[in-house]
Amino acid sequence: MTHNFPVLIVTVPLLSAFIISGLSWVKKSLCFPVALLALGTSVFCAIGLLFRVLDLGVVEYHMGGWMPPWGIAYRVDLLNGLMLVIVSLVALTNLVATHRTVVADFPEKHGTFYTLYVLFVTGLMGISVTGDVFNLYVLLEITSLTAYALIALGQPDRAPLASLNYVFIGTIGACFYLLGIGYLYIMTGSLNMADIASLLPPIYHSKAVLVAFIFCMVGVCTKMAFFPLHVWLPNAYTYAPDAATSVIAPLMTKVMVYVMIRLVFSVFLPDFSFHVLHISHAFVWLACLAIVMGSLLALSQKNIKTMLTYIIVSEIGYMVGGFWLGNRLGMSGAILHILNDAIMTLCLFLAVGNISYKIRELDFVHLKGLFRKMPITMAAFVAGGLSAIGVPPTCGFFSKWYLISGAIQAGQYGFMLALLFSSLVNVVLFFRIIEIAYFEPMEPHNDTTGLKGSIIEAPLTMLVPLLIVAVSLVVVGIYSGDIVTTLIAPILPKGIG
Amino acid sequence: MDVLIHHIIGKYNYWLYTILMMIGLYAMIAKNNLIKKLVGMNIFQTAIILFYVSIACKKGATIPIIEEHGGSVAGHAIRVADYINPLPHVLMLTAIVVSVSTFGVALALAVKIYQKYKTLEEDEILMRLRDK
Amino acid sequence: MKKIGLIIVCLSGALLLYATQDFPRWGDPNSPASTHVSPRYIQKSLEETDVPNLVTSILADYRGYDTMFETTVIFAAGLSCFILLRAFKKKEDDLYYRHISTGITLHIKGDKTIPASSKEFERIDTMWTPYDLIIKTVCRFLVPFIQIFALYVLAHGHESPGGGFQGGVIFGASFIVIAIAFDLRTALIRFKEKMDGLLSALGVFIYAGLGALCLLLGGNFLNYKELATILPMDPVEARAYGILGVEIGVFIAVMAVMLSIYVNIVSEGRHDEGL
Amino acid sequence: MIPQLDIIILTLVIVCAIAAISVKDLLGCAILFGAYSFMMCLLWAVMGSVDVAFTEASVGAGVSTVFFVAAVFRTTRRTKD
Repeated sequence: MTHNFPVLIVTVPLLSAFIISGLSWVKKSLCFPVALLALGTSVFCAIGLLFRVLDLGVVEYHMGGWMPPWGIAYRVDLLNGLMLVIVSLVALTNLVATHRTVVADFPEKHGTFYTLYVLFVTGLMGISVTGDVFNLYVLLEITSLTAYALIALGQPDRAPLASLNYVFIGTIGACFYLLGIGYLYIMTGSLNMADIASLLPPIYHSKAVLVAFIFCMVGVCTKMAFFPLHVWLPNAYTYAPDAATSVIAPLMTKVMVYVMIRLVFSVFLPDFSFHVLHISHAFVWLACLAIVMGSLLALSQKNIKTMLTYIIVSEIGYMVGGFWLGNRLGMSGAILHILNDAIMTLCLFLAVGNISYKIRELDFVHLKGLFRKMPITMAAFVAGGLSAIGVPPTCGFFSKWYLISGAIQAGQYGFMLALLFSSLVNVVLFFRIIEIAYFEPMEPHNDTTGLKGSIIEAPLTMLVPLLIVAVSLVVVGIYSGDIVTTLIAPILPKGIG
Repeated sequence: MDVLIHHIIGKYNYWLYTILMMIGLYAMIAKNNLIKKLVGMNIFQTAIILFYVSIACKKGATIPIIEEHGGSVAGHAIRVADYINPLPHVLMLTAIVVSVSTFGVALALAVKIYQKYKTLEEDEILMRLRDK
Repeated sequence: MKKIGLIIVCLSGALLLYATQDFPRWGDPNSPASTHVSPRYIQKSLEETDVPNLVTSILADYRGYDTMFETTVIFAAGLSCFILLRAFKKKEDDLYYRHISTGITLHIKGDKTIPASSKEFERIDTMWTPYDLIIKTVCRFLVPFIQIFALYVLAHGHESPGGGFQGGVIFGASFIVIAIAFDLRTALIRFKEKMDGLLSALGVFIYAGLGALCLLLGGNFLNYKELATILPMDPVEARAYGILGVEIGVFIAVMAVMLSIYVNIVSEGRHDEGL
Repeated sequence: MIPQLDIIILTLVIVCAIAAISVKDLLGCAILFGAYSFMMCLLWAVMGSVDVAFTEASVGAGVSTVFFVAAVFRTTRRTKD
């Protein structure tokens, strides 16, 4: 059964999503356990696949027994394996942590919520593992459709409008990606990534391949909320329900950064992207703009959740800028930052989910005196904040270290300055919240339990996953050296300097 | 000059699909009514489907269904130039189904927005948001 | 805002046209798209899957994995409309009844209602649509033939254009015709919401389950050749029946989802009064 | 694949598209949108892709116009632009 791991990762959650949907009509209480079981098996398969890839190099899997250019084939290498482990672990942790919020918010529809949640995670894992460009488009559509629905369940007056805006901009992005594939298909005649890569070199200088590259990149950057195309993200993530935000925020944009890396490494091949086209400098400068604007916009926010969404926009600038530096340090920093940023964002949004579960309000004025009331949640929030700033023991520091040294080696001092500027702004952002939460007394009106002076901590099932994630911030930070050498270094193709 | 004419005559189909796509994209961005934006989105998606279908065309080829001449089809090889390229058709079945699903979900969202704001005009909704 | 939109649109349009210079001429038989992958489909498809309609054989067999996720997209759309719009609370305001024999309409305020089983009165929608005998009788004649045609489209997906999606939509449309000609409640009596939810999950489960069955029988996922071990036929015929099984799954899923999306949109989730 | 027929249908498609976007009443927009989808289905049938044409006829012209009219029935026919 082990050689079936690549397909089991995607089909087991898919089958269990249909079972959950059936169960939501028959026996609602069984929905959560089946979802837990499904994501548990896919975590197990993802880790098993990562070890198989570590010793076999590349794992191939042909759907329906057909050879690659004719059928759909999976070609799983270390980058896929790493992404699969990240996506499945974050999804499983979030499923456990937000169980009480989901049951509380959607009393009679939580069966359907879990079906959409498992379909969303299946789409993301399918994107992370597929080796076929059109299959990636279909999975992109599943992920986006379930994300539209999950986001629209939030605050009744703002969430549907934010979700509809996300529908428009997301559809433009997906259609640009589809156009890019169409241009590749008309020039090469194939849809398999490895096959296109072997057919492209003779026609590198044709105009159609250039336009295909531009449209694919614009489509992916729209779905990734890269700075000029990020207008949908803040509203969508702020007004979405907490259980949905804390799974969409850490994963959706990071998987799209993976798609960009996969397109450059396996479809257009690095020497086309970096040497034939001279756009790596443009991308790095756009990334600097993204980092600076993301940090400045985060400064001007009154709501803690909106502030975190703008931090995501600037983190996307880290990854895109780091990747397009073009040297080994920058690229390994970008890939490591995908892992670190996923854990950081999950930790921060779970903490915000706990706060809003207890206090219902998320504006700064309501966070007064939270350290005495919710010490564990605020401790985890501070750990996430330190990692966002880049304080050594946490993982945020190490990926920033790789990015900055990559920027110096590549001579992109603008990018390095943007990184330092954003770290300083993060310091201001997080210490402002710590100062509000620590020094100012708590107002009586928003103490929901009415017990004077006592701790109103979130329930245990929400706290334990949060603590696990906060501890994993430090553990991943300490082992980031080994992660880079064993997992990330062999990913980078030889041609990179 | 004749190169340009050659380009236009040889590929008029691609020119017309681009015009359709531009109409759809413009409607999505510039229209004020939410449902009009949805119509623009659907026109944009059908234009891309038209592009893929025009890739599949072959002059002098028939529809991609193989007529069985008597029992033994394998007796003589099937000439490829007789049949249209079936692969883009398969891709476009998926794209049509995806566009209808997105259309359905977006209409559900529009109905939900109308329940709350009693209007579908973007500027009126933003005004009521600002009053809150 | 309109100016920016115009600039963006013209820029992307110009970019698209700029790229068409390198395209192969329209419709020329030896363009890369028609010479690299598709010749094998055209030549080998009939030997390998015994299905003359190339599009159905590629749709369900060569690239069957794509179609499985496409059916999941439809299923997710049905779920999204359910979770977004379905409101389980009843509409409080007054009801309208019509006395069948005399045609008088009653407007009953408050929450009192006439029992549904009473023969003299029948409930009509608040936006009262005129009682039209012609539409109702024609529709009662029409619906069975629409459904038979839908089953024909499904069954003949191998030889003629058609298949799971088209058949499923037409079958779903037959229920929508009932909902429009009569009223939403008569359609919902014939096709309950719970049956609708279970059938849409069952349809896609058949598709993915058939793929998993091939996995359990030892082949790769969705490799219908493995079905030959349990079905009394050779591998090529097993592929044809695998494709038919998958199309049936798609048929059931698309039928149920089309009706559920329509019902949720037209009644704003209350499932009592619609178009 | 008769070029003249192809050009006629293509111009009809573009006319329907522009009309569907600029008409001032949503129900009219729904009907024109159905006409646009049906013209697209006709175009693809003429171009030889029969499966896509059948799907567009049943799914595009058929069901999405029904959803559109249902949504307009539940919201409003009024549009400002």
